[in-house]
Amino acid sequence: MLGDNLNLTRDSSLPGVIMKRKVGVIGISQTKHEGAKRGQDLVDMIFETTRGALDDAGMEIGEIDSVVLAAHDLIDGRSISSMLLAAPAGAHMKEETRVADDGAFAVALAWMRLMSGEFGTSLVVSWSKLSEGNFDAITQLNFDPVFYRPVGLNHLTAHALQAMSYSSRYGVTEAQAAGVTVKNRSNALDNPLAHLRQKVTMDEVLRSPLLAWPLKELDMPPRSDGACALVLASEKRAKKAKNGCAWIRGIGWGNDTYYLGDKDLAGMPSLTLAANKAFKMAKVNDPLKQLDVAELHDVSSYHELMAYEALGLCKPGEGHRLVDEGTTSPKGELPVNPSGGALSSNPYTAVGLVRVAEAALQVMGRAGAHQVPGAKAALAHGTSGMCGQSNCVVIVGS
Amino acid sequence: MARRVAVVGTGQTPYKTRRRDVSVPELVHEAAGAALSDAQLTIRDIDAVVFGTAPEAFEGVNSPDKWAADAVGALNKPFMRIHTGGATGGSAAQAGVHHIASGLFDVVMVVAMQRVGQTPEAQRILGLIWDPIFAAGFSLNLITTVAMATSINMQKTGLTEEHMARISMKDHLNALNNPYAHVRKAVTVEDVLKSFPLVKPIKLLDCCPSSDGACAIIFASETRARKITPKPAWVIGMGGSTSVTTPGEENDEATLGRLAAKNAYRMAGIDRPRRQIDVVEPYDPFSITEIGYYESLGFCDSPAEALRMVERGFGEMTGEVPFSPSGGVLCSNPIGATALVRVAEAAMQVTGNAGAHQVPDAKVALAMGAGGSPAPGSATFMTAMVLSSQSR
Amino acid sequence: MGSIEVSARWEVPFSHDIGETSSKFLIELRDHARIMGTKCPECGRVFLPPRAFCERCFIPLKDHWVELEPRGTLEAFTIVTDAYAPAGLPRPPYVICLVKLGGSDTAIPQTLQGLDLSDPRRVARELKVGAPVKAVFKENREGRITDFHIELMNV
Amino acid sequence: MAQRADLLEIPGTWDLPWTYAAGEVGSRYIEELRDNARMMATKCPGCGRVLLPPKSFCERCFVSLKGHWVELEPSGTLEAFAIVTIPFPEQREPPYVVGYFKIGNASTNILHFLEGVDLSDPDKAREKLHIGMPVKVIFKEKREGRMTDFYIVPAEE
Repeated sequence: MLGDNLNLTRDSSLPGVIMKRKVGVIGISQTKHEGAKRGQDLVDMIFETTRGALDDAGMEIGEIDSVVLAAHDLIDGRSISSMLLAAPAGAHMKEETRVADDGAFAVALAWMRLMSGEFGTSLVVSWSKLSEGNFDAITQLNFDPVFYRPVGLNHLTAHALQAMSYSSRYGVTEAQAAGVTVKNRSNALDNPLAHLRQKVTMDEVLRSPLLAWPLKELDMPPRSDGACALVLASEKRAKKAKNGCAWIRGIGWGNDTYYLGDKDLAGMPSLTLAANKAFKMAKVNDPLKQLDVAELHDVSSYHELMAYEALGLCKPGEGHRLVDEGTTSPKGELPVNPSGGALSSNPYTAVGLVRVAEAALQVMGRAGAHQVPGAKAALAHGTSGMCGQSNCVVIVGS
Repeated sequence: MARRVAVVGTGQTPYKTRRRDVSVPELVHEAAGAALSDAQLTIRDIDAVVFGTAPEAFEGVNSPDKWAADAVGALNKPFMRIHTGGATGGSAAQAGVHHIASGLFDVVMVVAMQRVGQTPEAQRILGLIWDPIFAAGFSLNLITTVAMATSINMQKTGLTEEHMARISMKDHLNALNNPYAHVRKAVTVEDVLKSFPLVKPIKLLDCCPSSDGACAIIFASETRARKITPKPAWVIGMGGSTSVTTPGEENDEATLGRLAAKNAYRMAGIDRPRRQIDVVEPYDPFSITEIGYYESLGFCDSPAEALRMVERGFGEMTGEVPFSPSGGVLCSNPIGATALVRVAEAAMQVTGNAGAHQVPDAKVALAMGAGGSPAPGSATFMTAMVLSSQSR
Repeated sequence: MGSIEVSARWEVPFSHDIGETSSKFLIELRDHARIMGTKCPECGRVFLPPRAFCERCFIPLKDHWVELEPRGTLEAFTIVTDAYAPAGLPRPPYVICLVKLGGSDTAIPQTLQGLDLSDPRRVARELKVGAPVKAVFKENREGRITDFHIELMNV
Repeated sequence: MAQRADLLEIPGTWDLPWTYAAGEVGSRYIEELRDNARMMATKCPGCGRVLLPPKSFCERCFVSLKGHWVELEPSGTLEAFAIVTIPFPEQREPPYVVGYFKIGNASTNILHFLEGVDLSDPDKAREKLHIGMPVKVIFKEKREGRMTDFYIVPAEE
């Protein structure tokens, strides 16, 4: 069981390897996510969030050994982003490193740094201020200049190709996908930090402007300014935490091909790979039953359904049933994105870290109005790259 | 560290101004393939891949790691990208070690690359790194920054342009023995002094070239390393530091890798580096940098002594502790890969595989990485890794 | 809260080195209106866009070229109606598709042209995955992927 | 390098617009420059350092510096300089002097150009400039809310 206080985790995929350490999340802070924090600069936004995580953990900066950041230069409009943004994230005179991936990957690297025994505590910080740049123009540059970029691929069109592949394969309707937006936007009403806090109806989602078939405006996340910071600690320090601890029980990440035309776009195999590693470590064999809450990276409404299937919560093509039948609603068997998800708040690079933060708050019983009662085990997911190329899964337990 | 980790294979591409014959994925594929064949492994033996590349503004493609993932064999494997500016290769190597030391993986490939030749205006890209409010707009660039620091150094310590020229001459001579080096041309002290003046006192031959290139290293856990090769290069120490370097406030504690090296030395049990380290691959994009390292890395006690060491040829191939036997960063600088090349070269030295630029009987080697630059609001990143022929 | 904003514009010119394999593809396209793929001698997969190596077998494919029939099947599509339209791209509405050509194992993204897009939803209903498609080559080809586009066979 | 006919290059241009928020501290600094011709810095209540350019936090004490303002004398010293005589893309037409300046009792240096130096012979100019020489801040008549609302010149010695 996830709630068990296991000191040893044997990873059966690696004979002979015994993980002797435990790592927990002991400090959590997020900004209010907003469309444009025009009055606040990125440096200050990061400092306030990082300071908040330290205060939450009841720690001073001097107690931090390691800092792991997640940031993208082209999202931040700074060509070596961390050169200007590591200091407000608490990195001065620290062993700091940075992933240029989604924030959940920074949790993975920080976890490894603590598990190695070299470090006892680590800050993990990620952010995005999408209001400062042109997201469409930036994500067009993710595609290679020879074959993909000239035909018009960017964040929107690539994910539209994937949503179309998925919906046509399984006959998923626009209304079924729209159910995800309706659920997540309704959940966001209970999250004071969410960017979009207005309820939307099924009709409003279906009537919202078409952007790239089948994706409509309300199938897509907003573009947000926001940051998130966590303090991770090894067992000894974690047990003294001021506001409790969410133990990292399982973690896994995986990568698929870059070439959209090489893979079956109707699925996300690297999410399955990541989840299976995390499940094995956390001893989860029936995620729907053993998990109490999940925070998934909903790149679009369709992608949340695809994530259900990749995680093995249901059979391929049946993701919509979990929404239709209320399984993933706040009072359902496995509430998904009670915080409102990325469809309500989308600080791009930080989305996966926000998912880990929300999962940790749930198992600590600190999620406030969107608390899932009695949550003991929670799954968080972050995605990096286009069309679910890289995925990371973190499972936390009380 | 919870587990011992060793380098079991390295691979490099030749470093050139432009590799017109390959795309980004094809370039990194060359390095990955070379590392696999060096270790006599196949891609199936690799548990996870770490990718390093610095500003993507050089390649002109956002997140080039994702584009290159297939090419480094990261299909259906854990994969992540590290980016700490010029220190990227060093940080990626440390991430690779942490993958294994955590207990989660046994064999991890770290690949790093940069293509500086895709835009004619590499200096313009580097002009995009400064604080957009307080530093952009003042025509700051890395050459100007180093020129300012060097002027101060000359005024304070008695450093001369000849000292720097002597380092440049040494590195250029060493590069003649490294088939991968970008600049392979002997230069004299006179040549350096007479080379094109950029921003006084920095001249063309005091500076590194801009290179296209990639490097790959395979790390393995102790059990696997011993099965893979009779001569693993053990990672016995590593450390890093990020520090704010606002001009005007000297931060000696972290400058030029002092803190990073201190952390690495502590782990490696090194207290007398001059006696315990046989060879150093510093991160020296400018000739001045190596001179500063003599003191900051603990090879002497004062900047004045460092100058005497330059005059004595301390870091030459026949000197007391050879620095940059590969020709160093001064002769090849594929930015995001550069610090990983230092680790690869250090591993080659302690395993006796450095070929024509082998330092005889090298047993312990230090590899440095450096990124960022001093400017308002700015930080610098340093990494240090100690490799040894003996496990600790 | 602050009120000052500072604007900047990054305008950087690039000249992307695309390597031998992609160059050969584009030169064949430009000079002979031929679509060339590479084929892995081990796993037998045919790659379009051509790859210089097989990422599964991890072997070079440089000399393993095959010419592909400029016909194939529609694998996926999206009808782009979003207002974002930077220079060098088609003006919305337009269709991006993924197609497999000449029996390739991998699909390539292209623009799908020749459709009446006045009612995008009708087009979305009528277009079917698996529909036969053909490559249509430009008269004046410049060695770019846009030297051809895709059309439905029955149009 | 010989050009090979079998190798193509694909041209591409990045054109990315940015709008950076200066934030509370950056805005106040620039507004004081623009509206009151005053040079303001933040001072850390923990370590006492005076930061110019002002920061909203102290990276050492890791505390907020919002509201911790001090006004600096508009004069100081030249701390580092380079006389640039070759052109860099998109940068100022040479020759010019760029340098770091310690203004008032600031603990950190500010980056700016040094104006008012005869650069017709750069070597002669270099002899005239030295680290530690006094400089003064001159506020422009017409100020637009930019770092260039002031410039720095050598002070009469």
